[in-house]
Amino acid sequence: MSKQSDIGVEIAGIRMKNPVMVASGTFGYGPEYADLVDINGLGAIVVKGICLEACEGNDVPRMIEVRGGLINAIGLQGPGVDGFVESYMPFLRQFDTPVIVNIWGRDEEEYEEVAARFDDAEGIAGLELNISCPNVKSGGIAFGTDLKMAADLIGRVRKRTSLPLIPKLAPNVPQVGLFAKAAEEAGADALSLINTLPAMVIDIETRRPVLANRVGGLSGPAIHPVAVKQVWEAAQAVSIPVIGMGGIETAEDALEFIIAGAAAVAVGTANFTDPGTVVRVIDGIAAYLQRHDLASVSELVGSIRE
Amino acid sequence: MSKQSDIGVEIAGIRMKNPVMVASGTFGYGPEYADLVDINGLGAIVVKGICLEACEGNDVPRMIEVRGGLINAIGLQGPGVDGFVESYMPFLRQFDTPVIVNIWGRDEEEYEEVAARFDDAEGIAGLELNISCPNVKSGGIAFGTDLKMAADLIGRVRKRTSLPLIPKLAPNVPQVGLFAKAAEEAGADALSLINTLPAMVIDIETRRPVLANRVGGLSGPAIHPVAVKQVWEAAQAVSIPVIGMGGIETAEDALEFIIAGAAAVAVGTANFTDPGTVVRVIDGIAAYLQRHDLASVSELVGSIRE
Amino acid sequence: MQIEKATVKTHDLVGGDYRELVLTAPVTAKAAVPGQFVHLRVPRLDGSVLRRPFSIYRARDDRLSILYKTVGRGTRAMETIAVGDTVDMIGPLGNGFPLDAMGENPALVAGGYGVAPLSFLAGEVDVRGTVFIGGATARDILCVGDFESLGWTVRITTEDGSLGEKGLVTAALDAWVATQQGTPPVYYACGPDGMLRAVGQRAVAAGHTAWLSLDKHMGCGVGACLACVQKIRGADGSVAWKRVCKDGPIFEASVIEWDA
Amino acid sequence: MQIEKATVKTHDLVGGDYRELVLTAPVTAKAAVPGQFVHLRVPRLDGSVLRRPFSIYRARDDRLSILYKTVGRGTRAMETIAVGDTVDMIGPLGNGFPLDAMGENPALVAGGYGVAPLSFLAGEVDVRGTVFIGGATARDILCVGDFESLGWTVRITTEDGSLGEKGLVTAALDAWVATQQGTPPVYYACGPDGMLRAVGQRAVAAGHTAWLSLDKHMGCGVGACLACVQKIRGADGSVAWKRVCKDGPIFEASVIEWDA
Ligand SMILES: Cc1cc2nc3c(=O)[nH]c(=O)nc-3n(C[C@H](O)[C@H](O)[C@H](O)COP(=O)(O)OP(=O)(O)OC[C@H]3O[C@@H](n4cnc5c(N)ncnc54)[C@H](O)[C@@H]3O)c2cc1C
Ligand SMILES: Cc1cc2nc3c(=O)[nH]c(=O)nc-3n(C[C@H](O)[C@H](O)[C@H](O)COP(=O)(O)OP(=O)(O)OC[C@H]3O[C@@H](n4cnc5c(N)ncnc54)[C@H](O)[C@@H]3O)c2cc1C
Ligand SMILES: Cc1cc2nc3c(=O)[nH]c(=O)nc-3n(C[C@H](O)[C@H](O)[C@H](O)COP(=O)(O)O)c2cc1C
Ligand SMILES: Cc1cc2nc3c(=O)[nH]c(=O)nc-3n(C[C@H](O)[C@H](O)[C@H](O)COP(=O)(O)O)c2cc1C
Ligand code: FES
Ligand code: FES
Repeated sequence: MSKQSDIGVEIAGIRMKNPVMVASGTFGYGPEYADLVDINGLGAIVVKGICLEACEGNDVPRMIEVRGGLINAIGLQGPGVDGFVESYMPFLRQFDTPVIVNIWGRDEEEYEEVAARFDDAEGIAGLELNISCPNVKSGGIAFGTDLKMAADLIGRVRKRTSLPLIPKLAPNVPQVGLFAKAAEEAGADALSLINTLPAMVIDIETRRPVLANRVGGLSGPAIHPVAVKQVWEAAQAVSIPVIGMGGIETAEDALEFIIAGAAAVAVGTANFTDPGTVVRVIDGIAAYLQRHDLASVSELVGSIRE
Repeated sequence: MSKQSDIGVEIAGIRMKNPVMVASGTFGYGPEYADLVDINGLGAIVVKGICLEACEGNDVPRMIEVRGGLINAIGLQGPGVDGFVESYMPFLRQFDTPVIVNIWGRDEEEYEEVAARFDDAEGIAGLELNISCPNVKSGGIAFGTDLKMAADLIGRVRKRTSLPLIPKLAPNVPQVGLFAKAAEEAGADALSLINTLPAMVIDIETRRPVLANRVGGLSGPAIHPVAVKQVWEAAQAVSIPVIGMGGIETAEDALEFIIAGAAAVAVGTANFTDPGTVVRVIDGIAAYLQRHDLASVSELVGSIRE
Repeated sequence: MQIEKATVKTHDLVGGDYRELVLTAPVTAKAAVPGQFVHLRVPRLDGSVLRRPFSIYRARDDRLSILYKTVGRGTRAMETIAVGDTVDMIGPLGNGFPLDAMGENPALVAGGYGVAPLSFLAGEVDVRGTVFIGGATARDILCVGDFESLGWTVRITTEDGSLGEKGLVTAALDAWVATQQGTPPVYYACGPDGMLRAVGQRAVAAGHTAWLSLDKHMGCGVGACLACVQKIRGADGSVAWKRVCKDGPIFEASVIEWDA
Repeated sequence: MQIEKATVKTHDLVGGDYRELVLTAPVTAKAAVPGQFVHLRVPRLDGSVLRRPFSIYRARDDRLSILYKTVGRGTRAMETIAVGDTVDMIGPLGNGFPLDAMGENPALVAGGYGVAPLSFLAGEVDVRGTVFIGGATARDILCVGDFESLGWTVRITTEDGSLGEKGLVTAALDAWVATQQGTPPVYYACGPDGMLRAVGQRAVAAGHTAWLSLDKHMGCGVGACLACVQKIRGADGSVAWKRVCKDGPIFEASVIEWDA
């Protein structure tokens, strides 16, 4: 047995105690889960998507369980930049855990403006640029599925922030490697994927879509093998780090992402199922490294044998 | 209670006793399930993908179960046109059930040639043009995810066959409506979707992909809400009929597709789980029509209320 | 709130299609107040990612129980929970009913499993009042004995007349309100949306206070996912989404902005 | 083949981690021959789309049983199958062992649950011979009594020496073969891939016949999906994929083209 393995990682200059983050939108802004999860134990906390002003989000119903996952169409309800900084940053600054803010805008200008505004905010470790939300009419996924729009947007935001910039790619494209490469060239410091898969449920009695927004995003174990494939492709295409997510419930699920090329991972839906997931995943990764005599996570990243 | 509803449908000129087909690759060429399923009871039978000559397919392992579904990378093993016609058509001609042949090629010429060859074969009701298989290096999904290539290919094949032509679209594109529309304009008589979603599983102990082909296609209940969304978008974009599939296990699953716009549906993976699925789905659709006082399936097709 | 692994003590049908699941859950039981709920992970429900919320029916010493009706996949799987099994739950969650604003003339209005939190409430206060229990048939009328043994007056209505008065619970309520001369009633209601709206509208029109326990589909149960929101009017008149799991599930009728 | 809804008669641990599931399944039991298998739908395994294949261990009158070891999700869920439950299975499937080619000196070679079909076989033929049962430890050695009571000679090997000879089953086999002067042995083997290959190689080298029951991950189980294929050499020397579920699971060693 080797000496204790080091499970710390550094992503885009952000130093994390371990490679397991919580995914945007599944952990609120921090306080919500603080009774149940030790925030100091997280690799990083990624907060729910923030745009410029407070945003209402979609009508209800916003969520429905399906086989192997859930579909959500929250629609990026949020307090806006100032609301977030005032209401939540004092709480988040108490912890020794990097805070990554997931940001979005209705158009390029709003994206730029939001990013710029966070440059002055204290205690923010990085920005996750959500160009892949299936639940908003403008912004979101429209940017993430058009190669040129995605690259332009990332380039523009890059100029407006000195924080590490982590575009979150859309999963529903045939060649995600092209998007990964374009993002890297446009100045991304890391990439994050996958966001939810566009999906829909119809109530056969009323013949109406179950979600008020009609379409939502599928998350949870159902999407895990799709996510592993997309992360594998993206990681091969770039030299910046990739953060893998989608359906992680166990350390094994997380390790697949790491072996496929992810330098860190994020737990989303499983926080709802079992708030103890993140701790279980961290412990499981540590145990795996020990068992396989690996000194650090980096020895495992992208170590897939083909 | 109304008089008995009519569950017959006509798709691309193909008259079916009911709107429930079996999906390509999940029912072999007919004889395999004949002891367990009454072939005369099927809406149509779609056989496993056929190319010009006999084809070996991929190495093993070819299939793995995952949460909510399975991933396959069979790689289109098959007997080729002549092999299929000689070995299986005599069997299939015994039944009063339309036979739809799923075809593919390694390049445009092979697609054209395969289609042309079936024009003379007796007893074939239509061709499903597989431009979305994730499991072959050339051919397949490369055509299905490039708008221009897809349209070209469909146009070329159209010229070589007088049989109803049913392109099977790839699911992993952001705007499937564009592909649907392009296929219609290129001469498609109907559309079929979705094929499996590209996916991957890694064995964390060996650090190798579990499937010999590395990547495979995800099918089963996990993909159902993604499929409903894609069928809904495709059906809105075209006036030709759409055949919906992906994760159907119950009549309710099938009815979602029909309400979303599918004129018929196909059961795939669930044939493995329970060969009785097709009959259950047919009976369930009939019961639903009765209960809702609908005289025919067509009254339900695309009747989604938004 | 806590995650507690509770042990099943008993699990029995208590009438109609309703079951009571009694758990040893000392931490949650101790902290619970009427109107709060637990978010339960249904054992052996593979492929299910969401917990299921249930009002706390009883909480005393180290025991906590819920009363549930089988309506879908999750509750169907719950039927197979056996004595001795471990059930993972998060709780207690939500705000609970405000008990100090109860006044002298409380009216509890329950539909279906809505009796559960109201029965808990009835035993936690000193005042006694009237309980209206409505349901489709006699099989949906539960907990009558709970209330009566505590000294509450029970009025039953069923839509088919198989027990109590025939009709909706609101008709019985209207008749009763017409007879109330003294202290204005304060309502505590839990049940289906339609019933809550009807009770709320009456209360608002009459200038009475009504505490309604809302029932929304939930994701996290702790305020993080924003799935369970309801439009609520603030003090300044502005309307904003509030989280039923965290800011509720109990809201005063006059601030609830119902969908059209 | 048929889909049969079988009723569970008994379900008990039979040694080590192995359980025997005894079913009332008259149609399948009647049709079954040794070496065939059933494709079982594991009850209450939500989210699982594939059945699990198990060799038929016993088939007599209306009873059919399988012997299984818990190795993963599906078999773990099978442990909860209770007497009286209904189990949905497709069977009998596959070709079965060729019994008429057995000769006078059969050698059965079993690893782990591989004893199941061989025990079935041992009771269906008139000739008697030798059975080699190998396993990691004594806990993996099953059915010894079955064979002995039928009059077969049993030779046991365990890798840790906790029962029988210490070592691999093939070492015992080699020693035995060296003593065989008369009729050449015909092998019937079922067990892990490595064991099957080793037995097959020996047989081919010696010019003996060996019937090997292959174990491949399966989808449909009936020949439709092409998931379970094995490279097999045809009479003309050409190599082609054959379906283990339909064309097998039993193939003669000399036609099997093993992976490099
Ligand atoms: C605060 C609160 C307290 C509740 N207390 C009780 C109680 O004491 N007893 C009781 O029997 N029921 C109670 N319910 C309703 C209970 O949560 C649902 O009946 C249950 O979730 C249905 O689960 P299912 O899997 O059987 O149904 P399915 O329809 O299969 O569930 C699918 C999804 O919809 C959700 N869902 C379905 N129906 C409801 C509903 N009526 N309310 C909320 N979510 C729903 C499920 O939680 C799940 O996420 C309460 C709900 C809330 C919000
Ligand atoms: C013809 C045949 C006969 C068999 N007879 C027996 C028997 O008599 N007793 C017994 O205990 N086992 C037998 N097996 C193996 C048995 O099918 C597997 O142990 C079982 O499927 C494992 O399922 P799981 O869900 O517990 O494992 P998991 O690993 O969770 O299963 C995941 C997937 O892999 C497949 N799988 C996993 N291991 C195997 C394996 N060794 N062989 C084939 N598929 C596998 C499963 O079927 C499933 O599709 C037989 C296999 C075959 C092909
Ligand atoms: C309820 C919910 C809300 C989400 N909100 C956001 C969001 O605001 N911004 C974002 O980039 N992703 C959002 N996501 C996507 C997740 O961050 C994650 O990418 C996705 O859910 C896949 O991971 P999972 O399968 O582990 O949940 C949300 C997901 C869920 C389930
Ligand atoms: C084992 C297997 C083999 C398949 N082979 C083919 C094929 O040859 N051609 C094709 O167009 N689709 C093929 N498919 C895709 C199915 O026809 C269907 O589109 C897909 O599985 C989604 O439906 P399902 O979720 O009901 O299985 C195959 C699917 C499976 C599971
Ligand atoms: S259920 Fe997640 S915020 Fe209420
Ligand atoms: S398991 Fe489907 S062909 Fe053998």
